Amino acid sequence: MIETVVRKRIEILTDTALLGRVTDAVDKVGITGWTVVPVSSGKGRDGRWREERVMGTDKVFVLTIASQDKAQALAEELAPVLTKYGFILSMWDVEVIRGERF
Amino acid sequence: MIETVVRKRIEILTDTALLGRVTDAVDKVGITGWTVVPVSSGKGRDGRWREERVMGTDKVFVLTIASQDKAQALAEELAPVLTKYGFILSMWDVEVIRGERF
Amino acid sequence: MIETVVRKRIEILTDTALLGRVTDAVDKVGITGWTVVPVSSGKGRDGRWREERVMGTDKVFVLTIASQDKAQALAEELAPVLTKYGFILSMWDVEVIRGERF
Amino acid sequence: MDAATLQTFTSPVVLFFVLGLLAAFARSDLAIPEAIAKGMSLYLMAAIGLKGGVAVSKSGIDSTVLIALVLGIAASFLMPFFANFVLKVFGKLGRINAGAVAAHYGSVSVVTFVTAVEILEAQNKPPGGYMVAVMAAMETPAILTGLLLARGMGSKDGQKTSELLHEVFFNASVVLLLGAFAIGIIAGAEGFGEVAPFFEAGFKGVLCLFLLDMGLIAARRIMDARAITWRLVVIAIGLPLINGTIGTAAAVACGLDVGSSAALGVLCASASYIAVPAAMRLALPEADPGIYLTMSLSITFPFNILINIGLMSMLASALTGVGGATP
Amino acid sequence: MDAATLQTFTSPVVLFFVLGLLAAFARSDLAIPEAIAKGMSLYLMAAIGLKGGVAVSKSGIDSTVLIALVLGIAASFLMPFFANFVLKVFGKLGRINAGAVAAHYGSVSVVTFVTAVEILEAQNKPPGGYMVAVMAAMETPAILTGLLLARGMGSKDGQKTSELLHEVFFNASVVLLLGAFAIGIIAGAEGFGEVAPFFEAGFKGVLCLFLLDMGLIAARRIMDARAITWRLVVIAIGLPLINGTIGTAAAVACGLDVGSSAALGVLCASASYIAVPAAMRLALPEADPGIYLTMSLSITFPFNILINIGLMSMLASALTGVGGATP
Amino acid sequence: MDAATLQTFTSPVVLFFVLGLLAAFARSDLAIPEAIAKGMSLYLMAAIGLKGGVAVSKSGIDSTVLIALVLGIAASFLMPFFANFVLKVFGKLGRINAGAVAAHYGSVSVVTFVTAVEILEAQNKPPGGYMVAVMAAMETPAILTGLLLARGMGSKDGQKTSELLHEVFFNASVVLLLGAFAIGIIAGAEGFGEVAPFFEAGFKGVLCLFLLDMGLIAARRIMDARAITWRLVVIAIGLPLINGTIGTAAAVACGLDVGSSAALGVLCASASYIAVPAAMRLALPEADPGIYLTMSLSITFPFNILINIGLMSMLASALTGVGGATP
Ligand SMILES: Nc1ncnc2c1ncn2[C@@H]1O[C@H](COP(=O)(O)O)[C@@H](O)[C@H]1O
Ligand SMILES: Nc1ncnc2c1ncn2[C@@H]1O[C@H](COP(=O)(O)O)[C@@H](O)[C@H]1O
Ligand SMILES: Nc1ncnc2c1ncn2[C@@H]1O[C@H](COP(=O)(O)O)[C@@H](O)[C@H]1O
Ligand code: NA
Ligand code: NA
Ligand code: NA
Repeated sequence: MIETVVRKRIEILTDTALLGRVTDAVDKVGITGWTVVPVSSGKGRDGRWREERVMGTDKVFVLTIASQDKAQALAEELAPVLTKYGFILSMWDVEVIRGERF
Repeated sequence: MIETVVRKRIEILTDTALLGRVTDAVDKVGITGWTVVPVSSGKGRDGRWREERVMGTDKVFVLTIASQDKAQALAEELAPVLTKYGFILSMWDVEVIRGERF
Repeated sequence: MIETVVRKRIEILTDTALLGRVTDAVDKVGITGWTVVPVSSGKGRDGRWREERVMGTDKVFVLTIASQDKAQALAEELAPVLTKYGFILSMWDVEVIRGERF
Repeated sequence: MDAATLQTFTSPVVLFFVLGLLAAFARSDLAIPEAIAKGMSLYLMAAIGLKGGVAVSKSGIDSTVLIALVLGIAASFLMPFFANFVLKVFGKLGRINAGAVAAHYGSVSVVTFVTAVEILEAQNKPPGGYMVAVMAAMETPAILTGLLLARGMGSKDGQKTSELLHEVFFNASVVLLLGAFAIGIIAGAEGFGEVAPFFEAGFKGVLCLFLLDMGLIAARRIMDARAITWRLVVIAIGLPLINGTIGTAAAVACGLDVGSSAALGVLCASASYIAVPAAMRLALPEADPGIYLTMSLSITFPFNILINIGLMSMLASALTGVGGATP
Repeated sequence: MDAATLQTFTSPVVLFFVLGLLAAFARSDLAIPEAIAKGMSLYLMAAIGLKGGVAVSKSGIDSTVLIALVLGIAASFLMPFFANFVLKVFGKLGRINAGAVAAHYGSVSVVTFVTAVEILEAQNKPPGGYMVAVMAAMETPAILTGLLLARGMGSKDGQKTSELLHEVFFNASVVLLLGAFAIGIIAGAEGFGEVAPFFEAGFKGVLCLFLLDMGLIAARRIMDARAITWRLVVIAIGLPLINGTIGTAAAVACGLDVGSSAALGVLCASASYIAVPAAMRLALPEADPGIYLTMSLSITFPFNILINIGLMSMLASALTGVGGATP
Repeated sequence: MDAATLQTFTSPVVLFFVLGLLAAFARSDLAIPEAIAKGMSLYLMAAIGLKGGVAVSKSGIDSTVLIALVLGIAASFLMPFFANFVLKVFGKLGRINAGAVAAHYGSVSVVTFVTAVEILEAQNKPPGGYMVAVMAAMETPAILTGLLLARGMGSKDGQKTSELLHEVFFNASVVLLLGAFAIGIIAGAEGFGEVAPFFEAGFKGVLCLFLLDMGLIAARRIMDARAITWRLVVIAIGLPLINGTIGTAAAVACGLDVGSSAALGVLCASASYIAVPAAMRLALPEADPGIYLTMSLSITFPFNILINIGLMSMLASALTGVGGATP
């Protein structure tokens, strides 16, 4: 049977324009990689948004898988930006194969 | 250390044309927001679909984070539509920062 | 109250060109369906990639929900390809409605 | 096979459709991004609407226009009854699926119409500009008949029906077609002149790439199809022949010119694969898209593009006694 | 209402914008894919930049060009002060939101400018090619003034400011507009000839579809809007009137020709909804997009397209004594 | 530097590429949506295929065509051997990476070819229409040689090889190029006339925007590159010079006209960055895209567009004694 290990999967919703800040933080805490998934619309306290890509105010998800320690470090690193820009960060445990790479 | 709280992350796969019904339900049970992620193809009991956007029969994911109670209320609210239209709803526990907003 | 059952949600990051191999594996182990979500950029050991769609070297996420057994079977089935092509597979427990279909 | 029919198969528009079919059957990974396909379909609808409106702004609205409109609307309402009967008796479909498929065959396919206009114009039988309005008017009545057939008279939830009616009357293609048609009438030939290089000169080229994509989609769908029986294949070819013949004949009988008669025949023959599937998914989620989309998109659509448009054109010429090919 | 104004409402460009508004208000699901909208906006900027550059390569750069540039930059720097005052006192906005909205009204809207050029050319009052450079130069100064007003003199973090300045000066629209402008100057009329069928002939048609999309977006946003008071609506209509009048008058006073004066007025009247929102989101995340986007995009933009361009054109004619409509 | 070379740097097509490079180096956020880029690349392939086919339908197929085809296929098969040798010995790459990179240099870049055709036509040295077929034929042989070099003779899994062969022969660009080429031959000049406004008039403009995007992508990739040594940079510039010179000389020796000789030289000089990377990712997942994509896309591609096309053109003129610039 394939061996799996437990890691954290972290998901951050950010403005596309601020993607660089999030991925810099991921790199800084030493996580090996990340993946960006497009988002098409949403609603929050500021109301509904959609098709804002033309206006450059749209959002993306940044997904990354990391050890518990690095995940915690990333959360600490991003906390000020999260509050300032109203990003959303959530994380949970996942089983991964080839765990040594994360 | 940053404090995290546990919330439910709910994920609903729906027809794009019926997105409004799902987000109405999210609003109705008092969840603060939601985010829509595009989907490009898939396969289910009706067989494979892809590039149906031209035909207006494509799908999207609606993601939302909420307290356990509201998540349960949303599931109840959506149950009839889920069965009728063959949507998929799944949910699991996540840790979030700034938990007071959800 | 709506009844939910626990299933595995499996998420596989794969090259678009190799999507067929992943979905064939999903079909082969008897999982009823899958959904593909587009990915717009990322970074791994080979460095950053983005806008590779023009070059045909971009990636997608394959998401599928299945019983514990089938999820394990899928992981076994995909293990060799994962290592060879550097795909990422993660999975975790989720609660679903209409659990009998998965 | 006369010269006019042969011409169909040397037209780049039709050849790109064939290329799409062949590429998909050869399992090539050729694909057109969805956003581009969607953009092209909006372009084609805006362009055909505009051109129709400009034509009407020149010719004015007379009794012929009204007759054609009445004819088209009646056909869209009534054709599903016959289709439903055939689908149940010969096609062995249940009530829900028969009603859903019938709605598709009563409604129309914009791209089939657009391709027909190109082919008829190349044969010197241009349809009247008002046919665009006829097409738009034919999109929705069939949906109502189809639902009636599938669900019976007593519809349960009234609230949902009004939602559906709204969806059906304000769906993207109806709004864009009629909106562009109105703009064409208001702007007239002079106003259209400014935008003609975009909407007129580019038209056939865009249609080529769009049909390339339609060929890919149609062929890929039929390769994945599981729910299609030989009986349904027969219906998907027989219905456009019968509906098209009746439509053309009725149009000639009502005094429409040769091009418009052929175009009305093509509209009757064509099956929707945009507006109606979306409406059916909303109103009849129990119906199987594997049946209605495969029939309308993968069988009837290619049959109309490759063969039936030519047949309707010949039929209209024969009935009116006007051949367009030699002016 | 004279013939020239009426002409605005028979131009397909404006009519497609109206169609977008109506379709969205009727809650139609008509929508243009984002990638297509983005592609069209890049096309429009490249085309307008190229055409401006080619025009300047013909006319050369003289003192008028420099005067227009200085005028535009000064307007962009100074207009936010007045706007900020009005927004605080009459609009009852707080410091942050007032500064953010003011930045939008000091900056410019590319599509408003492009539409104005089309309308002015149709009225035989073509603006000078150099106005494209004026537009590009006006995009960013207002952002600096707006931030100053919102945050006060002592900006906290210097590192972030340099990041913002880079973002502002190398943002996509500035780079593309000025880059294409430079290419137009280098390539000249001859080099442009090769690409004219694409960038010139297609221009108005693309603008039609783009304005259709803008109409849809503007109307949908206002239907969702919650933070907009009647006071803000008054400002979103009053500011373009005042700024536009001052801009046109100043341009005439400085000796610009009738078309360029009207164009400068339109630039002053227009409010940014691309470059500035993106910059504000970075620099003033506390400001509410529900206010600044709705005002600039859903009120000022339609007002300028439908009414104010015509007013500025008439004003410029009245002030210069040159009517363009009868050549 | 003669007039013809200078002309390259006043052509909007090349200038937009330079703009893309500069914008990316200045870290501007300018970007073209992927769907649009993909759409433009499909358009360019369909258009170049059609035009080649129409040209061949006029000129017919004679022995020159066959000679050019044989020459191109042979070059694609053989060039990787030399490239592989250089990459191992001078470039210090391992077997896998050397084979993967060699495959790229044996294959061709469609956009480099298209740009070369534009430049050669502007210099009155139009290549023969059949060169499109030569290009399509040159895409795949190099992949086979590259794999042979990387994996040795004994390929392990036969099933995967057939999958790869299918992928390689039915990949999107081969199918679209040859399909459109065939349509061009069937439709001929008359059929092409209908769609010429779209596929011909728009061509250079689309190429401008596409090269803008390529400039952005090429420059961004090299700024992120880590695996590139100075030795690999030398090879990425040296190989196109050597391969291009040999290709041009061989074409002249075989009696091709000046434009076709230069075009064959450019094909030999160019390196694939679409079909081959996709195939390598499938067949040689161990090879590093950071090496092969960066070399072909970020070094060789700009070098060819900016300098090498001009050199090949001059070389072909020198060898044939035919200067095209003064007709
Ligand atoms: N830790 C990670 N979390 C999420 N995605 C990752 C991670 N590492 C790599 N990736 C993604 O997987 C792709 C391949 O990674 P690699 O095999 O390391 O080159 C990258 O381009 C990313 O999109
Ligand atoms: N409860 C939620 N679940 C998922 N996404 C959310 C939620 N609340 C807000 N969002 C997303 O976060 C964005 C910003 O939210 P806000 O900061 O409340 O304006 C919204 O536009 C949504 O896309
Ligand atoms: N087990 C599954 N995991 C993930 N997605 C699924 C699964 N089954 C079905 N789907 C998605 O749900 C859609 C509808 O499924 P169905 O109702 O079975 O036709 C499919 O087209 C897939 O996109
Ligand atoms: Na019909
Ligand atoms: Na302004
Ligand atoms: Na080569």
